[in-house]
Amino acid sequence: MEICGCNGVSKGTILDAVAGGTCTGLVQQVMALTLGGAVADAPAGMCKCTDHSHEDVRRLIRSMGLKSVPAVMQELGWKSVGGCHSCRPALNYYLLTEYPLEYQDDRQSRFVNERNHTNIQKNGTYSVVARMWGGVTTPAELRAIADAAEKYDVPMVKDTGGQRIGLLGVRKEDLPHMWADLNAAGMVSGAACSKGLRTVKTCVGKEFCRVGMQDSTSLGIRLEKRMWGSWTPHKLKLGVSGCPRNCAEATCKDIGVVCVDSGYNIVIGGAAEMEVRETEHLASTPSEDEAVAIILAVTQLYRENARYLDRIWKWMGKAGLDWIRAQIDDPATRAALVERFEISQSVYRRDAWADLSTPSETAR
Amino acid sequence: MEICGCNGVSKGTILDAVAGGTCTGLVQQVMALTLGGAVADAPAGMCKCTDHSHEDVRRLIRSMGLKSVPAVMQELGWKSVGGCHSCRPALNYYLLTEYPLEYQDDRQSRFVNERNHTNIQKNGTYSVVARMWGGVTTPAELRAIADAAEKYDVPMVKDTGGQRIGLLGVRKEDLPHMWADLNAAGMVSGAACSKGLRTVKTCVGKEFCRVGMQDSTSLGIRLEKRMWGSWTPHKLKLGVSGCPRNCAEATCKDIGVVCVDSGYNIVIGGAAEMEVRETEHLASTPSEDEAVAIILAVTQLYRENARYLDRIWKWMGKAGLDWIRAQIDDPATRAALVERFEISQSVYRRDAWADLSTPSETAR
Amino acid sequence: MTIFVDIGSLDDIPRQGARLFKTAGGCVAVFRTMDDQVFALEDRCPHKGGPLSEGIVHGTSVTCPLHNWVFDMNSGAAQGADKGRVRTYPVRVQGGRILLDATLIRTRSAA
Amino acid sequence: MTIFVDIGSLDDIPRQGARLFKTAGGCVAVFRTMDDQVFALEDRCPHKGGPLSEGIVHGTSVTCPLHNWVFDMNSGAAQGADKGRVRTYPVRVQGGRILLDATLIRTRSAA
Repeated sequence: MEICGCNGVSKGTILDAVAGGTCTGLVQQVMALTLGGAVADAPAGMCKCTDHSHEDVRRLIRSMGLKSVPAVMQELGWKSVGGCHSCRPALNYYLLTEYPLEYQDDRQSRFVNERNHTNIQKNGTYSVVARMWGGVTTPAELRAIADAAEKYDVPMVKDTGGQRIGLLGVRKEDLPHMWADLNAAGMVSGAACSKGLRTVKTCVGKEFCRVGMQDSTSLGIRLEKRMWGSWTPHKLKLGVSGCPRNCAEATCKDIGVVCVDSGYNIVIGGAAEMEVRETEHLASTPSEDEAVAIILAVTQLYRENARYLDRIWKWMGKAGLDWIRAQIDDPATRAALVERFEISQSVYRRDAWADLSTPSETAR
Repeated sequence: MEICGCNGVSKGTILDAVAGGTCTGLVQQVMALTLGGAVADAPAGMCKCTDHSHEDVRRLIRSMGLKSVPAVMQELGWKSVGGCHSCRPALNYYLLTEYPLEYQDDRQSRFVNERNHTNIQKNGTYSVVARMWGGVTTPAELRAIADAAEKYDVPMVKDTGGQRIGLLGVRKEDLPHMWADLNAAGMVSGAACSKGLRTVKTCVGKEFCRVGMQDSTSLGIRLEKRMWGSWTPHKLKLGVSGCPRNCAEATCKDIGVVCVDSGYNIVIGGAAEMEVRETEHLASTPSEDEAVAIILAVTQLYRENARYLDRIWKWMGKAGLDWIRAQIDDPATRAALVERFEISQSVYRRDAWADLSTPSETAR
Repeated sequence: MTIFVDIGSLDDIPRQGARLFKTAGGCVAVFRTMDDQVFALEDRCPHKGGPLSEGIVHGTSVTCPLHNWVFDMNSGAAQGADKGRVRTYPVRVQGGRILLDATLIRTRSAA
Repeated sequence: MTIFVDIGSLDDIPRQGARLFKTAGGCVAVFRTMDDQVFALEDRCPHKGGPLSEGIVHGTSVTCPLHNWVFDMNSGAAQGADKGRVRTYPVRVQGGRILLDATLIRTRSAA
């Protein structure tokens, strides 16, 4: 079991260091020895409610078998009653990742976008973005979206940067009815703005493109169908480009695939937000199946090890690309990561909207 | 008149250098003095048909008043009959930029995507992407796209990375009918894959977003309506983000706007293709009108000065951001650039598809 | 003298959750803490109008979902560096029922 | 002996352009050069099947629109480093009319 993978420090080192009791300071010292200058970024208490760092809390959740937010606060001596808006979502995330089958997701510990499976807007209305697997849609889906937009007087219909169609300005009371209508048309939605899998952008790939080298669209669809619904420390954007011309802009996504004649280059750690960061190369494989496995494995590694609200590029800066690559390259570790991802998905790969939606027959 | 702006060398310097006759070598020497190491990238003949560099040809088109492809080849001693697939599109572009009102665009000198106002695919079918200004659409437009997809048996409908909906695998003989149908629904199309203005990506901005600082959507719409149809040396992608969180990914576009509380930051030279490049800051202004003027001016500067097939980042590397900024910052130069852009748009801001389309009544 | 009116059961609100009640005076957000205290606040953050009923409840505070301003639900005062105050209303729990200041309730409907 | 059949007017093809003729033997691309020479080629690049009729005509060569392979229209041979040959058909111009090898034309329709 990886104890503190997020800093690339081995289990043995940590266990030796923390054998005597409270560990934060000792871990910092070990890190100072191990990482040199990186100690400037040493963990502090995760918020004013506790002096424990994110890393300590996560380690203690594992080693002490803590399985609820109140248990964590009780056992680790939280200084506040009920935590705060900073630690509660982090604890909820750490618990659901650690105990996907036992832990009951705590809606009251979620930011509004995850709690309502949508994105709150400035006037308290919401946006709704139906999934189009890999960006591919159909005339029937376009009509269903058009119908929903008119039925609920949506003030703006807009194509999104994630290759989807957004309905903006939806009233909260309309959400369950709209979900039901879109479900009835065969679409799942929600999570378009979550700290979880967003969309998998694709280019048209070799099925249509004169320079495409692999079928990037179908790989993107396959990845999105496998990964949707999963919660991650922060938003997770994927892209699959059919050739190095990179029309899906895969190299500024959290995880990208760039197809080449010989197969698939998998890259991680890109961003195009406050800063622009180009991905770095993680692995290459001639096999689409292996490409999928690598992506699931690195996603699970990120889920299990990154600090809440760290994007992959930030986690990579702490954990080190070499350490990440070593986990993914080891066949047993990779297979175990994929298996744990699938166990979690057995709970979370489901349409939360369908649970909450109101049959449209009863509506309005 | 700017003679050789693409290298930031003043008119006087060039005129002195070339006073004696053929100029390529001399220009290179001047550039060596002016630019130092950049001489390694010194211009060679634009293709096997001529020893003149792109820069020389462009300068001579201006100074000699050459106004057709045959005239250029005749007067500048082209070594081939009728040029080749490399020089012809470049000459056609240089001529239409230099003489927008007099020059007749030469369809036979265009690559297929510009000639057919669409994107050819691997099996000789085409993709059709209707414009949605700034990414904003309506239920009626979604239905028109759905109808066109079904009427012409389009094998794939896909949301694109440019915030549009693409119809893939359209037969050439169906194009004029599809154009007519989309025109009838109020949409212009074409140029989705041209060396010209592509799309203006936007985020939802302050009209909806809880952190938006300006109305990025309406600015994007305004820019797209002003700039569509314009030909540029290579593809031109724009993005407008309502705040520095940058959901429109404006900082990896050719030209981007990042809204802030105090107004608009205009950035240029980004890319997310083979390489990822972050834009650099060009100008800031509190005024949306001025932001539009700056963007039109730098677009025209790029149109007039960049070598054919150079993206803005590549042109910027040669011309120098300081030189570009000096042109844009000078009020008279900026105003003249905007005026020349508008003169060109008086010809080119029109729906080429409408000219070529077949009324659907007569079709099929 | 404040007259209280029964607006619903405490069990209708999840712990650390909120429920919105529409009144003639605007939307009132009624919050329930982990230890079953109840607070009633205007559902409008004084900063940018965010719906506090969608915020995270912690202790006797609530965090606005739009920009993370934190309010003490006892006083309605913004905490930390932020300045502002959200209106609070008299509310009490009695026999598992939530009782709200009757002057707020002319027409009332649970949202 | 080759029998030629009239398939249309030279003026139907722009200079440095092409027009496609569907025949029983497949699509034939007929090209017109700047100096009014005419060539007939199979409309299928031997590299990846690109439609040569959409390529740029220069001199007596045409460049495939998909990946810029260049073919000499006299011989059909790929130029430069590329290896391959596109089929050519006998064609001639007479009195402003384009005449194509009749053996190609069983059913014919201009596209």
